[in-house]
Formats: sequence, C-alpha cells, structure tokens
Amino acid sequence: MAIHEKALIEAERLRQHDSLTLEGVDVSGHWNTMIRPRTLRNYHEDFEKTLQRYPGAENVHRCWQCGSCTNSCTMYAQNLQFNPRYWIYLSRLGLTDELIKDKDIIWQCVSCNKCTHICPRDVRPEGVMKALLHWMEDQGITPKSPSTIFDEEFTAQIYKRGRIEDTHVLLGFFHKTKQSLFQPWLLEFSKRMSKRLPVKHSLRMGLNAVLRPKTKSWGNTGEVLSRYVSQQKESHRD
Amino acid sequence: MQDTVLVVGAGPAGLSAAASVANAGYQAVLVEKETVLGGAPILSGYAKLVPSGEWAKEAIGRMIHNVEAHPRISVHKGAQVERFGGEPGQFSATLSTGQTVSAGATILATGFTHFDSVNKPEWGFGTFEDVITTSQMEQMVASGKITCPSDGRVPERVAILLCVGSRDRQIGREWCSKICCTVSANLAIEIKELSPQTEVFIYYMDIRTFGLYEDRFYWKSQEEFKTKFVKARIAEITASGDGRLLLKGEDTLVKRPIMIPFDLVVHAIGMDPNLDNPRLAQTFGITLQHHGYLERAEFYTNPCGTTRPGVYACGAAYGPETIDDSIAQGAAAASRAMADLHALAKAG
Amino acid sequence: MANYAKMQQIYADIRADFRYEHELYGCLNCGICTATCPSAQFYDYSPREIVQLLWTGNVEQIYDAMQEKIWACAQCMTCAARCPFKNSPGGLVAIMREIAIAHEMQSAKDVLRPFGRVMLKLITTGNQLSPDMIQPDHFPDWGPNIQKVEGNLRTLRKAIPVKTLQTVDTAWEVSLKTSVEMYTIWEMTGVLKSLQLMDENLFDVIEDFIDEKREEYEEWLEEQAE
Amino acid sequence: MQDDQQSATASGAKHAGKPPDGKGGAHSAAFARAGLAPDQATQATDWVRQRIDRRNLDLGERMDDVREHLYELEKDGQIIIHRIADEHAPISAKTLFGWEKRIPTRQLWHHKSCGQCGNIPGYPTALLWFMNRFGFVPGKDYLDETDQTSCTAWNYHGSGIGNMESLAAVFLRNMHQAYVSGMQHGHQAGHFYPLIHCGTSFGNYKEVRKYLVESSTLREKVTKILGKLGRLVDGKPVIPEEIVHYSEWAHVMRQRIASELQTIDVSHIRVTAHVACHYYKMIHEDAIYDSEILDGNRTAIITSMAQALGAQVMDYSTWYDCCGFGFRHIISEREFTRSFTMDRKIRVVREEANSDVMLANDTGCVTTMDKNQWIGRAHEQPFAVPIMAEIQFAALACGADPFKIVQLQWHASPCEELVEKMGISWAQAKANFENYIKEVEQGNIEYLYDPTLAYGGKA
Repeated sequence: MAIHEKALIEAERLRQHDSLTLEGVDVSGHWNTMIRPRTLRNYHEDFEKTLQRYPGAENVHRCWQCGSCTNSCTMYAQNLQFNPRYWIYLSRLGLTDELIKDKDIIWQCVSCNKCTHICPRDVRPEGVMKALLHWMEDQGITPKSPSTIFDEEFTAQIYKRGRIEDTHVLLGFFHKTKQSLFQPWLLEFSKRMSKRLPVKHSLRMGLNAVLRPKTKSWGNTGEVLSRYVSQQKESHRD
Repeated sequence: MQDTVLVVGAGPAGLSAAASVANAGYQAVLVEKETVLGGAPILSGYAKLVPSGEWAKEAIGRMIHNVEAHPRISVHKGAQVERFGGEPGQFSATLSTGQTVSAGATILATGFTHFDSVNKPEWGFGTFEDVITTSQMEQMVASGKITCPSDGRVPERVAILLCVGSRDRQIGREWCSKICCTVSANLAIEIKELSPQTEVFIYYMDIRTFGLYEDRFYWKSQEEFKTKFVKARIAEITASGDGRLLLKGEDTLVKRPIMIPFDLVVHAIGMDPNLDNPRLAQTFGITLQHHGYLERAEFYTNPCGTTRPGVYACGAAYGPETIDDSIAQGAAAASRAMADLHALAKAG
Repeated sequence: MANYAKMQQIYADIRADFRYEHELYGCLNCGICTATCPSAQFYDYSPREIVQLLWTGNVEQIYDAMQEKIWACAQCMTCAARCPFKNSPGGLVAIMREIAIAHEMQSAKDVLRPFGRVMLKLITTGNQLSPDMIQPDHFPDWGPNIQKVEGNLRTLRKAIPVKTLQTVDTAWEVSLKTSVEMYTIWEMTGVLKSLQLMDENLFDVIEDFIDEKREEYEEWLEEQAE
Repeated sequence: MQDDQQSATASGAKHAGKPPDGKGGAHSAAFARAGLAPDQATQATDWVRQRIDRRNLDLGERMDDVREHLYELEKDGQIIIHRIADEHAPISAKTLFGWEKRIPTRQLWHHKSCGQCGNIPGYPTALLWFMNRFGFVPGKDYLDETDQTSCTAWNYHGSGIGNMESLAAVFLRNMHQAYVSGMQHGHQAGHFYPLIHCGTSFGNYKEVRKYLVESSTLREKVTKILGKLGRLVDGKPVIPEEIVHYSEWAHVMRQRIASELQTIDVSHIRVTAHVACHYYKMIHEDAIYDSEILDGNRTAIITSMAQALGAQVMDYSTWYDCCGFGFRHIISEREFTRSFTMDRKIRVVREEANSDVMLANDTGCVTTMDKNQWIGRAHEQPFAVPIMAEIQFAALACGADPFKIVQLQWHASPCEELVEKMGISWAQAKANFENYIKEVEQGNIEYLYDPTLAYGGKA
C-alpha cells in the first residue's frame, strides 16, 4: 500500500522501519509508516531583534508584504524560489526552520539593489538578505561564503597597511577558498592586460606585490580600526 | 412646530445633529433610551479615540456638555419613541415616558450594536477567559494594566483577530465594519505602551486602514511598536492544556497550517445593525436595507434621508461608520432637515 | 499530459456540475479552510489552493491538482463548515473526483484500485462494509488485539443479539428485493458506467453478480406468484 | 487542565463583571479626569457582554430554513413530507441557529450503518437495548428491517464513483421504505420514523435533501428512477420532515437514561468527546446546540450524555479536528489516517486530558481512533485510550453486559481498564461471554430484536 500522494510529503517527514515485528505481528515497511505533521507550532519573535543587529537589516520590521521587492528582483526572474518578500516575512516571525530551507538560495542575490530602490517602506531588502547570510554563517548553518572570505581578506589587508594590493587579495582569496591560481579566466585576463599595460605600470604592480607598501603614517590606525569593528560585531551578536 | 427637530439617539452622530440644529437657531429635542448620553464610546467605555488620541470621556464628554448646556436643546434620557405620525413639518412622537413631542423633522441617530462574539463559538469567546473583545481590551487599556483575565499574568503574546463578526457569510455578516483594522492597530500601540514586554500579533486577511489612518495607525504600529501582522484568518481557538490558548490557522504566505500558543486573544468585533432596527423601522415607518441597517432615500441627491420624507438618519444607523464621520453626518443631517423645513415654511 | 483543449474541457465539465455555483461563490484567500483541513497537516495539499485555481481558471494547474492533490482530501467538510464565504472546497473536490473519473484519468484509476473491494461489496450487496472484510491479514497494523475474544467469526456474529446483524458477508442481512432495487439505481444513474471506465475487470465481475442476483429475484417472484 | 469540567471547558461568560450600579460612574457625563479606574473599566463592558440571540439577523437566502421550502414543495404537490406526529413522542431541541428541531423518540425505523453493523455492532445493540429498557416493544414500537441499503456516501466520498443522482435515489428509496413500513404492519403510512445511525448518512442525507429542494432537475430525474422502483407515493417522493441522528435521540433521552436506568457511578471517569464532522459540520445550522451544555458554544451531542451520566468531561486542544478517517484513506492510505489520529487525537486526549475514554458518535471515527492506536508504538507514540460510542458508554453505566450488549470484544483499544474502573469485572464478564458463546453454538441465542417477530411470526 504505497502512499499515492507521496510527492506531497517531504521525505524528511516520513518515518518508517523497513523491518519491524511488534507483539509477533510483522508490520514491516508501509505497515508502520508514520508521517510527521508540517504544522508550524511556534514563532521565535526574538529573531527579528537578533537580525536587526546585523548591518542592513535594521528596517526589517517595517515590511508590509506588498511584494515590490520580489517583483522587481533580478534573481526572481531567474528563479521563482528566490523571494525576498517571503524571507522578510519569515524573519519577522522568526520562522527560522523555513528560512534555513532556502539557505542555498539566499546567497544568489546579485546586490543590484532594485528591491531597496523600489521598497515603499525603506526596508532595504538587499541588506536583509546580506544580514541573513551573515547570521547563517555565524550559526554555522552555512559555511563561510566566498564573498565573506573575500571581504575578510580585503579588510585584513586594510587593517595591516591601510590599502589593498589587488594581486595580493586575489592570492589570499584563492588560497583560502582552496582554488587554483591558474583560473582560465584569470590567465586570459592577465594575458590581455599585459598586452595593453605600459611596462612601467606592470613593473610597479610586480614590485608592490612583493614589497606590500603601507599607507603613509598608517601607524596603529589599523589596529584601532580592527578593534572598533570587532567591538561593533560583538555588540551585534549578543 | 416647524422650528423643532427631534433627534433620536445621543451618540456622537445624535449629539452632533442636536448641536447643529440648536446652533442654527432651531429647537432640538434629543431622546436617548439609555440613562446616560454619549452612545457606544461612553457606554462601552472606549479608551483613546481614533484618530485624535483623546480619551473618549473627554472628547465625547465635550459634546455632551455642549448639548446639555444648550438652551435650545431639551434632553429626554431613558426614553424611547413609541408612536410616531404626521407629515413633514408636523410630526408627533409619543415617548415611553408618556410625553409627546411635536417636531417638523426627525433625525435617527440610532447607531449600531457591537457584534456578540459568542456567535462565532469556535473562536473561543465565552469558552475561554483569555479571549476578549476589542471593547474589553479598550477597558483594560483604560485601567492601565494589560493582564490575562484568567490569572492576572502579564501576557507574553497577544493576538488580535480581525474580521470577527464582519465579512462572514457563515453568520450572515457580509459587510466590512470599516474601523476595526484601525482600532486594532491603535490597540496594538496602546498595549505595547503599557506592556513593552508583550508581543502583539494581528491576524488579517487584508488591512483596511483607509485614508489618513494608514500611517498614523498601521504604519506606526509596525514602525514604532514592532507589531507583527500575520496573513491568516484564524479558524479555531482551543486551550493548549498548559493554560495558554492555541490559534489554529493557515499562514497563507508561508502556505502552511499553524498552531501557535498565545496568552491573550482579542476579537476585533464588528458592527451589527442596531438590534432595535426592526422596531424602529415599524415605529417610524421606514425601510431597512437587506443587512438590517436603515435604507437611504437616495445616495446622491438625498443621502441624509430615509425612505420616509421628513425622517433623516446619520452615522452607524446607515452602516458601519467611524466616530468622526458620524459626527460629520450628524451635522449634515441637521442641515438637510433644517433646509427642508425652511423650504416648507417658505412654500407654506 | 493532456493538451490544452482537453484541460479546458475538464474545467468546463467541473463548472457544468449543478452544484458548482453553490460550492464556490468567491474567495477571500483567508486560509480558514486550509487551517481546519486534516490533510493539509500532512500533505502539501491546500483547499485554499484548490479554490483559488478554480476561481482563477488556471486550467493547467487544475489538471495537475487532479492527478494527486484532490485525492488527499479527507472529505470531512470542515472547510465548508468554516469558510466565511460559504464555499465548500470539499464539495468542489468531490465534483473534481467525479470529473477525473469521467475523463478516465490514469491517476484516478491508480487511486481507486485498492478501493475495489469496497466497491464490489457496496455495489453487489448495498452494504459498504462487512465483518469478513476486517480480517487480521488485511490489517496487520491494527495489531493482534483486533478483537478481544477468540473465536470463529460466524459464531461471534451469532452472539450479537440482533437477528439482522448475524451476518458475515454483509453488515446486516439485506433482502434480495433491496439489492435488486439498488442495481436499478446504479444503472439508471450511470454509476456502473463510471465503474466500467475505472476498472473493466471489476465491472465484469460485478455485472455477472448482478445478473445472477436478478435471476434469483425473478425466480423468487415467480415462486411467490404460484 | 483541571479535573472539574466546569472550569476545564466552556462555562459561560466568566469575564462578566458586576452589573453597573446605575449611579453614573464610568458612564457619567461628568468628565473630571481622563481614563477609568480598573473597576469602572470592568463595569463599562457589561453593556458589550449582554447576550444577544444567536444569529438573530436575517441570514440571507443562503441560510434559510430548508424545512420552509419542503412545506412549499409539498403544497405545490411535488413531494410528500414524512411528518413527525404525536405518536413519535417528539422532544424539541435547539439547533445552532436556534431553530426548534423535534426529535422523535419512539415508533422509529432504524436506518442502520454499515460500518457500525459490520465493525462495531455494540453500537446498534446498545441503542436497541435502551429502547427495550424503556419498554418499547421490538417490532411494534420500533423496526429493524432487512429492506435497507447503505446510504453509499462512504463510497462516494472515498472514490468519487457515484453522483448526486445516485445518492438522492438511495436516500429517497430508503426514506420511502421507512414511510411505508408502518402500512406493512397494519398502521398508517408514516407510523415509523427513520432514525439515522451513521454520521455520514446523516450529513449526506441532509446535503441531498438540500439539493433536492434547490434543483428541480434533480427532483425530476430522481422521481423517474423511484417510479421505476415503485418507490413513490401518489407519484411523489417522500422526504422526512427532519433528518434525525441516533445521537440526537440519545441527547433528548439522556435525562431519562440517567434518572431511570443508570446504576453505575461514573463521576470519577474522565471523558473526552469527539463529535463526527459529518454530524455537526455538514449543514451545521441543523446540529443540536444547547445553552446548558458547553454554554451553547459547541454542539451538545456526546457532552450532554456524558454530563447527564455524571462523568467529568475534559476539554482538549484538538476538539474540532476530524479523526483522520478520510473515506479512502482508511482503506488505501492508512499512513495518513494513523498519523493523523495518533498526533491530533489519541496523543492529545492522553497528554492534555488524561482521558479514561473518548466517546464518539459515528462509525468512521470510532473505527479510525480505535484501530489505529496500536501501531503508534512503532514510532515512540505508545498512547492508548478506549474509544466507543456515547450510547455504548451509557449502556455500560446502566448495567449492560460489556460483551453481550455493548459488544466491546470487537474493539481494539484498551477498554478493559475503563470497564474495571467503572466497577465491572472484565474477567467475569468475559468468562460469562465465553460460556454464552457455547450456548450460541448450540443455537440458544438471546435476542433483543428479531425482525421475523415484527411480521407476526415466531422467534
């Protein structure tokens, strides 16, 4: 006796012992199948406050679910599962289990900011999505996203020297994301760039990559900056 | 006789009509069946009014004071019109007190009746102590403390259910009661002001805070007071067994059934036609529309008139209405009544 | 997959049912129906969705819903009792099931195959359930304690102190005349025809049975006349 | 959850405050200060809390009383109404909309339920046992005939095979038989009044009746079929004035059952109620509500009987939920049925109400909840509670034999503990029954009812 409407039940809600005998009765397989309900049993309304501590999500509570963000969204046109309005709603009620189901989609935001531009209530949906991503990383729900790793490499160099070195950032990023330096696009990019770049420029780039110069009078500015940022982050997460 | 207007009902619309009549130099006779004036805002003890934010006792009280102090208004409290006859320009009404009133025109400001939530038994009013109505919530706000009636604890979560006794064919209420969305948003603000630790959820199908009520109440309740709006109409309320209430619904945005615990549930009760309307229709010889409110004579050329010439109406007698519009309609009905009387006098 | 014209026809047939106008007035999209729906607790099934599809005339998705979703409905009619618009989503599902059968949808055939035993019993005897249908082999999930006294089914039925219930292959003793009247109803209302559309084999078995019973009845009538 | 039913379930507008003192106070026109004192605040709401009659407005044409239309159709010469007469000794009860529904209490034609008779025979036997105990003479004061079919609605709701015409034809055929059955025993037509045992038959018949009233096409088509069957009276179909469920009979007879027949104290028994969806959710305006029972907030059926017997009625959070029967699911998709019944019914009445027994009023519900609890233990849901009809529970409380009359041997749920808790020895009753089985094997059967007697024959 198969469940006819099986497609209507998420696999993780099915419970079944393939082989089971109870009080001498063989009830293996579908004879003991149980389905767990899909009812939402509670809100976690504190989640809204948690999320609002992340930069970008401060205005999430203003949303009235008009749908302008989703309708204007670049990604939604590609993927109907990509629905900023819906995530904002889930965030407000703290339906985190539902949010987590979309953990592999939310990062697809291309930061075009059309949603933020169109929102009649200044919710800044793009910022909410970024905040959600960072919350998920902090919770260990998703691994650190490539964009976060890139950001970290970038800021680390700022703290140290008050400036970045493109080559160095790329090197660090590829190293930390365990990617090969010999990306075809990068090779092609370097090849074409070297054709057009004046020799003096190329030399300076090469030199900077090795010497890694600091911004003038940087001193311990980087240290102060880094301390400030981490304090800010701490205060967001308590 | 032609300089006297009989006003039936001393709520906001009736008080306004009587004051307008008297201020224009005509005589007003105000008949109120209750022993106090003020109508629903006073009798039901509303807290702060929409949209002014003034306490009902002060705002409506001012209207009452003006009427009671006016030399050209005579007030009959605890009285009803029992017999009514005559023509425009010369009506005669017999009151339950035995007195007779002669008037050239009559204005019915007979208002509405609050929906009685026991008519939606599956929503728990009358079954569970912690299910109350917006009127009762107003009282709680007025008393200065938000608590669960069952045991006096401060609620962690309050749910306000919209459209209780409105937009519901199951119980023959097919109209929108117009003001409950705004009143509920206002209550959410007031609850939060008194009890900052309480989370307020409003369950809605759609939000109808029309006109200037939008930002002042709906937006404000979200932006400043973090009220959560959930798109679901609740189907049933039951007790959870641990002293809390369970709301069963479908979150139509998440598209999943929900069963959420709450400490206190508030019914945003709608406006029924006045229970007296069938009797009023008979006494005054006027027609009711199919929902049981008073029928208008004509929407464009005679919006203040009933189906009987010389008998006018205003406010919630015609259908769900706000307090401020009721007051405006009271003035409009008064001016129409006096204009018609004036024309009659000129012709005669 | 049916072509668009076929889907439109299916939608038109649903709307042509005389109950349709009584079951669907409009929709406030409030979700009360789905809230009270037992199936919605377990399946990705929503009476609100069914109503919306019909209301907006989305023929492709209506067709799609008729493959699986309409069979998830438990027909408890709580939705109809609660709907503030007085729609009956459950009633609409009943109409859609009838139409699924009339259009010989494969999904309907698949769904109804395990139901054949009940239909056989009902159509041949006028009873839908009989004691002999509830045997432990058919219901291991009901446990070993399916009845509390050991014994032969026939004897246990005899121990019911109401004569009409002392039966084994029907729920109560149904007179021959009653059964034969039943067959006439099946024929005249097209029930046998829809059965034939769904399950030709079952139909053949039932038809043989009916013929036999009718003959039996004719004989009995002749006996009475003598 | 408290033991006391009064506090556990609906017991009225408990929030009603003191009456207004009439001296102004909160209502006074003297407005010295803003805001109300707490006690004034409570007083002021009395006005709102005043009870108004339920659904006292014009509910529109879609909610009018079907009986009015029946009378019109009869006047119009289209149908014959099977009327409830004095000989049926009707007792009035109020429906959800405050309508009077007359429930006939005797001269009844038992419209049996296939699920009950086939599966839970203690249901009809307990009912007939009560009728006999009230001194009704079997075959004279009530009938149980072989000339009845199932309503076929289970099949229809389960499979979609069937249609409104077939359902209507079956309804009118059975109702015709009920109407003419009296004549076969030398009475007037209409002497015996149909009493519907099954919740689904009850709901379905009411729905069919509604469509018969609304659709002249349906009437025409079905009348043709009934003509062929010889099931018309003066060329017209017969429709009963009221469609009456057995649990409505139990409801109006509950005081007599408790006062005249009850022998066992059940005040220590914790009862939960499950009312069949097809009893009170289909054509719900017609279901019985009583202002004395649950304050009129929920249907009175079952609770009224349990309260009359003096049991404690416990509330639980999934009171309104269905049982999970599903019509086709119970046959071919029991994963749903068992999951629902365990999660939404059995677990809840166990955990929240600690119920000794759950009472129902329909075949499908009793079967579903009774049979599907055992498998719960396969997935850490070892919840169990006895399930039976309120009429079976009432029979136990009135001293009926748990086996011979209440027929609990067909139940899978653990009824043993309940019976013991009521002070009845399960072991003794079982031993008696096993002896009785031996008698049965030798043909010594005791009858509550034998239809052959109704025809003047010998047992």
